[in-house]
Amino acid sequence: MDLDALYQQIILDHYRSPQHAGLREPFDVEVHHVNPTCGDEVTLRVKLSDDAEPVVRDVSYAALGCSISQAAASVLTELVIGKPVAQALVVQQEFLALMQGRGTVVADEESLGDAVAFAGVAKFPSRVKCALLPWMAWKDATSSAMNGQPAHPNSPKENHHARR
Amino acid sequence: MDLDALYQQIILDHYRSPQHAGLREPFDVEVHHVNPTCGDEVTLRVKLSDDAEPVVRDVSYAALGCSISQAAASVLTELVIGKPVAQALVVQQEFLALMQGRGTVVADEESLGDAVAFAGVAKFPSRVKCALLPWMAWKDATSSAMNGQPAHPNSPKENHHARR
Amino acid sequence: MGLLPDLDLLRLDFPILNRELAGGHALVYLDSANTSQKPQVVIDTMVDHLERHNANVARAMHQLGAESSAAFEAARDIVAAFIKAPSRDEVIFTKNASEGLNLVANTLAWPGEWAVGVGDEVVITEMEHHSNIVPWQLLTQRTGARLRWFGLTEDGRLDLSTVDDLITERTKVVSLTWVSNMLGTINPVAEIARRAHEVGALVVVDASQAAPQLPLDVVASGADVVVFTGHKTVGPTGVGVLWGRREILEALPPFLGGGEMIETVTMERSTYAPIPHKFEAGTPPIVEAIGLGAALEYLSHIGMDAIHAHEQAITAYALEGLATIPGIRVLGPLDASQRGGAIAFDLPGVHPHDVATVLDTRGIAVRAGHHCAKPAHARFGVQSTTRMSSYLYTTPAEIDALIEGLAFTRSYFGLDPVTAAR
Amino acid sequence: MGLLPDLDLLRLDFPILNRELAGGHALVYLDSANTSQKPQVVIDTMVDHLERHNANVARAMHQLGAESSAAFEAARDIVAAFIKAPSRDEVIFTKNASEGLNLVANTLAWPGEWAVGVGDEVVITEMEHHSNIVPWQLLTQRTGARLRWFGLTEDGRLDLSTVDDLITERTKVVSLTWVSNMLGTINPVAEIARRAHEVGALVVVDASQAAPQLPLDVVASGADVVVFTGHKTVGPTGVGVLWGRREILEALPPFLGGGEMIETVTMERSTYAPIPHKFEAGTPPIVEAIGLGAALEYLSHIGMDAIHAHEQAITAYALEGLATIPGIRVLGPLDASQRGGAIAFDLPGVHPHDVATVLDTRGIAVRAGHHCAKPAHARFGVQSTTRMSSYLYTTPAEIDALIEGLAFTRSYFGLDPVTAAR
Ligand SMILES: Cc1ncc(COP(=O)(O)O)c(C=O)c1O
Ligand SMILES: Cc1ncc(COP(=O)(O)O)c(C=O)c1O
Repeated sequence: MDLDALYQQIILDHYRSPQHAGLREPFDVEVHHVNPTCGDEVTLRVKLSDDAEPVVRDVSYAALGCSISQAAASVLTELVIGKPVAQALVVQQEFLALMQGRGTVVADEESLGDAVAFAGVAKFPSRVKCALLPWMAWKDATSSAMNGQPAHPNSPKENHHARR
Repeated sequence: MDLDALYQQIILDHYRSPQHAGLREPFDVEVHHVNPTCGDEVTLRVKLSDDAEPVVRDVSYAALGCSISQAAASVLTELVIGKPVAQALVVQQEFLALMQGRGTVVADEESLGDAVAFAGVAKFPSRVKCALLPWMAWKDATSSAMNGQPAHPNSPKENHHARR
Repeated sequence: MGLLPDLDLLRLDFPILNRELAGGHALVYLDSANTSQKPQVVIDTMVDHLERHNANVARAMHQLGAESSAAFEAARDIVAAFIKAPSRDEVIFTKNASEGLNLVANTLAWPGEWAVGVGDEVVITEMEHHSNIVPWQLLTQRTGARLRWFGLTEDGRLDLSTVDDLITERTKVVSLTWVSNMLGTINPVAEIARRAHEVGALVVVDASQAAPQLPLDVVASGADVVVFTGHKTVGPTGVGVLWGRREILEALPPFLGGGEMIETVTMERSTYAPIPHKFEAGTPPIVEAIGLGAALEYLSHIGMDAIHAHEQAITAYALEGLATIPGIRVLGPLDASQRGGAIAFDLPGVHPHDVATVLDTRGIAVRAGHHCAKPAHARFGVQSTTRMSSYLYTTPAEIDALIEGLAFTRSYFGLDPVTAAR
Repeated sequence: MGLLPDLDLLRLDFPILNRELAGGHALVYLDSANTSQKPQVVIDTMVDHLERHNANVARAMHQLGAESSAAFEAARDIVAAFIKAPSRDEVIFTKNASEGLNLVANTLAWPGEWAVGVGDEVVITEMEHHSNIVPWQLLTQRTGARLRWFGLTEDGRLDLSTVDDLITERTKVVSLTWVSNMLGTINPVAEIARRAHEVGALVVVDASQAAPQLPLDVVASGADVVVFTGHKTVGPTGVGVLWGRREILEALPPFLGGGEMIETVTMERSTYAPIPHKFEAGTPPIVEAIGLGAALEYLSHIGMDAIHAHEQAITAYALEGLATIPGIRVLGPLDASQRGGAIAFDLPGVHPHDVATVLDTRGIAVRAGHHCAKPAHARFGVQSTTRMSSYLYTTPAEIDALIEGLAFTRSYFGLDPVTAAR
């Protein structure tokens, strides 16, 4: 088990200087996800455009967690902000496949950008859910926003991907 | 495992011609015991004398069960009817020790009479509780009678020796 | 006649079948409906886990923890495939079938979409195992609901003539066994589920005797909840399975509270993990679930259709043999194709204990008693019965030994004066 | 320093301790408070049972059934002796500690001598495991009772200054842990039990972390109910123990209903078996209880006093070692003689997950997270911690490996610029 494969410099950089951190206005939906195993938490907000094919206008978050989950949140914002939702969801799917591939899935640098650095995480099964925490929160928030649900800042959302 | 050691002729005789069977009046206390494992049941009545040191005046019963439990009920009545309660309780203790001795306890023919035939039962652990069912019912009924509790023919009594 | 091929080889998978009993008798194990024997692969899988991979699951971040969690969750996948569950998340590990049934009955007492209360009715059947009776008695007593029962026909089937009277708008739950552990009857579960769903009732199926013997398809069964127990499917004790439709499991209130079933805990309130973990409080039966996984893979490898055919062949052969015993009365359907492999019978003149003991001295293990089905015994006017029950490792020769043993029992107790043994 | 003699020989009893991990690292298992490793004798006892004696208990009348029942009930005797229970009938096998705690909390919702209702209070502590929190939250929410909490002092002890305010005439139950799984604190159980009994409250003690480490005497503890879990006392998963005073167990309503817990069942009503069977519905964890018996015999053979001394010695050594790590904050008492062997700590600047992963790549298994004690973490202002926990097989060299690993972790994350590794 190669530590440097897990803690790639890109990950440590994002961990130390997280992008788009801090909760911002305006937003459509806010969700709160918890990793029940370790207690790590992320509160995440999304703002979509009003277009027929909406675009991710903004994602902001407050994360309490380990290097992997914090870096994942930071990389996520860089990847999805500005993208059409449909396209961002494809990226999310690719990231999920990469994480669940136990090291056998080849990362597509073109679409995943900095997120390819997480390839090493897939070899540490116990850390996969750390990397997925913000992505699951984002997916959850985005689908609520697409369904036109109101913001619910104070109702903690169940974390449906937990413990997998 | 010797079948004939279990089914001694005396046991089969008592099974085929049970003594003192059938519920009789008068009685002080009636109890109903069940072997939860197999469903065997015995309803048993005792009548004690009014003496300071009471004597077992009568024991009658209705038993639904296997050869061993039915024979045990029959032998029991023969052994305890007419004896002072104190002495009958000693017999009960001896019988219990014989049954729980896994075949190592030597039976005292003098005090146990026909009940020595049950020595072979002790080698069949699964049948020990069959032999004990009427004895436990008798002990329970007798101690209720000694404590001056009224007859309770219709309230099934929990079977405190069950499943041991 | 539908027997499994290479039965002698298959029997070598089960170490205990070589066991020599008192008096040098070989073991003839005809008590598989009570608990099944275990193949070597189940034992070895558990040993390997304990010796090389043991760690707590989910919560542990280290290599052993990852290995243990992976093995435990793989067992869940195996169970899901075995019962054709639409989702692995719908598979909950319990400690046995009884806990599964209680989980449902216990949580229905509390507020929720399916809550049972005054005026509501729960319908069960007279052939249920106590584990599918007492939980509903407790629920209905505690909530003021009414418990109602399907009766039985003379030949041991559900009396469906009363179904319109029993399943009504008041019915909140219908709970029944798939295969009876006493009568052997296979119940028309899908048909009853259809009727129950027409009135919006919850359908709970006790598959404790079905899972070992029949190919299971929980969706096709029509049930909302299906439970079974590990130790009857060549798995270890200490583990059972509850499958439930996702919407149902999500709607039921939590049962046991504690570690693993939470999302977050504060002093003010707690929120609960999604299924399956919501219903798995505390350290689960890890090595047991892994052993159960190996057991179900073993069964699947042989094939549930083949096992079912084997059971039917052995049952038919046993029913024929039993018919040769004078006076014997078999309870339940007499057509092997309509029943499971547990055969309870009454031998007038010899109490079932005495039958079992005589057989036991010949190495033949059967069960005697009420088989945790007292109402069914009462229905047929018997206090207790003797029950033989076969499984995939049972041979016709073992059935022969049983029939000989029963003939001997009759003569031993002097029921057959001509050939009396003593 | 109180270490067990012949530790190297003793370690040979545990096959997994020879396990080689990724990168050729030897296993350094410091996660025993999560689950303990198993000695060969426990594994062998279970295998022998499964290969030679497997049968259901109590209900089976044959030789295998008698052997299985005898082994299962002998395990109950062993447990009774291990915890100094006045009667074997007071020992109930559950599936884990969580079930034991839920058994009490769940049944107290129903009518009975000890029933909890509106106006009543249940007192727990801020250092409880979720398994001793959530059941009481469910009970109090469902019955309208009030849940109250002992707070903690800065050094991780119960804040007893509020005892008069907390334990009052309204208190129906006081439930607390004997030894904290996060802070290591050993609580003054007997003293609190005395106070609780003054107001007539029921005292429940969670001995999950005490049973592995301390000589237990349930009567001396003053508790009415004591629970622990098998897998932390070198036994298998799937089995736990609930001990309760006879009067209490007899007074509690039944919990799970089903086979084995009944006296008789009719369609109208059922009566229940005497304890312990009243609380053991369904097929119990047979092979697991037998494995637990072997485990407790193994511990007794070494001696619980000796094991306790060993734990204290290792804990003292670990606390010394941890103190050399710059910035580290150990939660809970710092005096090894006052605490158990679980040590949770915070290494500022590195998240516990990252600590655990770095250690894991060196073969060192610790736990990172909230250890199912979120309120206690909240109390000390931390989201999660890293926890090392030792047991009878832990060596000082393993502690050295941990301390080196932590120094490396700091440098790996650049907290120690001078010796930074990258
Ligand atoms: C103090 C304490 N209580 C309860 C438990 C729960 O034990 P189990 O998960 O075996 O039910 C644990 C262990 O996880 C514990 O440490
Ligand atoms: C039909 C049926 N239901 C339920 C059970 C209970 O299973 P367990 O004792 O494993 O909980 C059994 C077996 O005893 C059974 O045969």
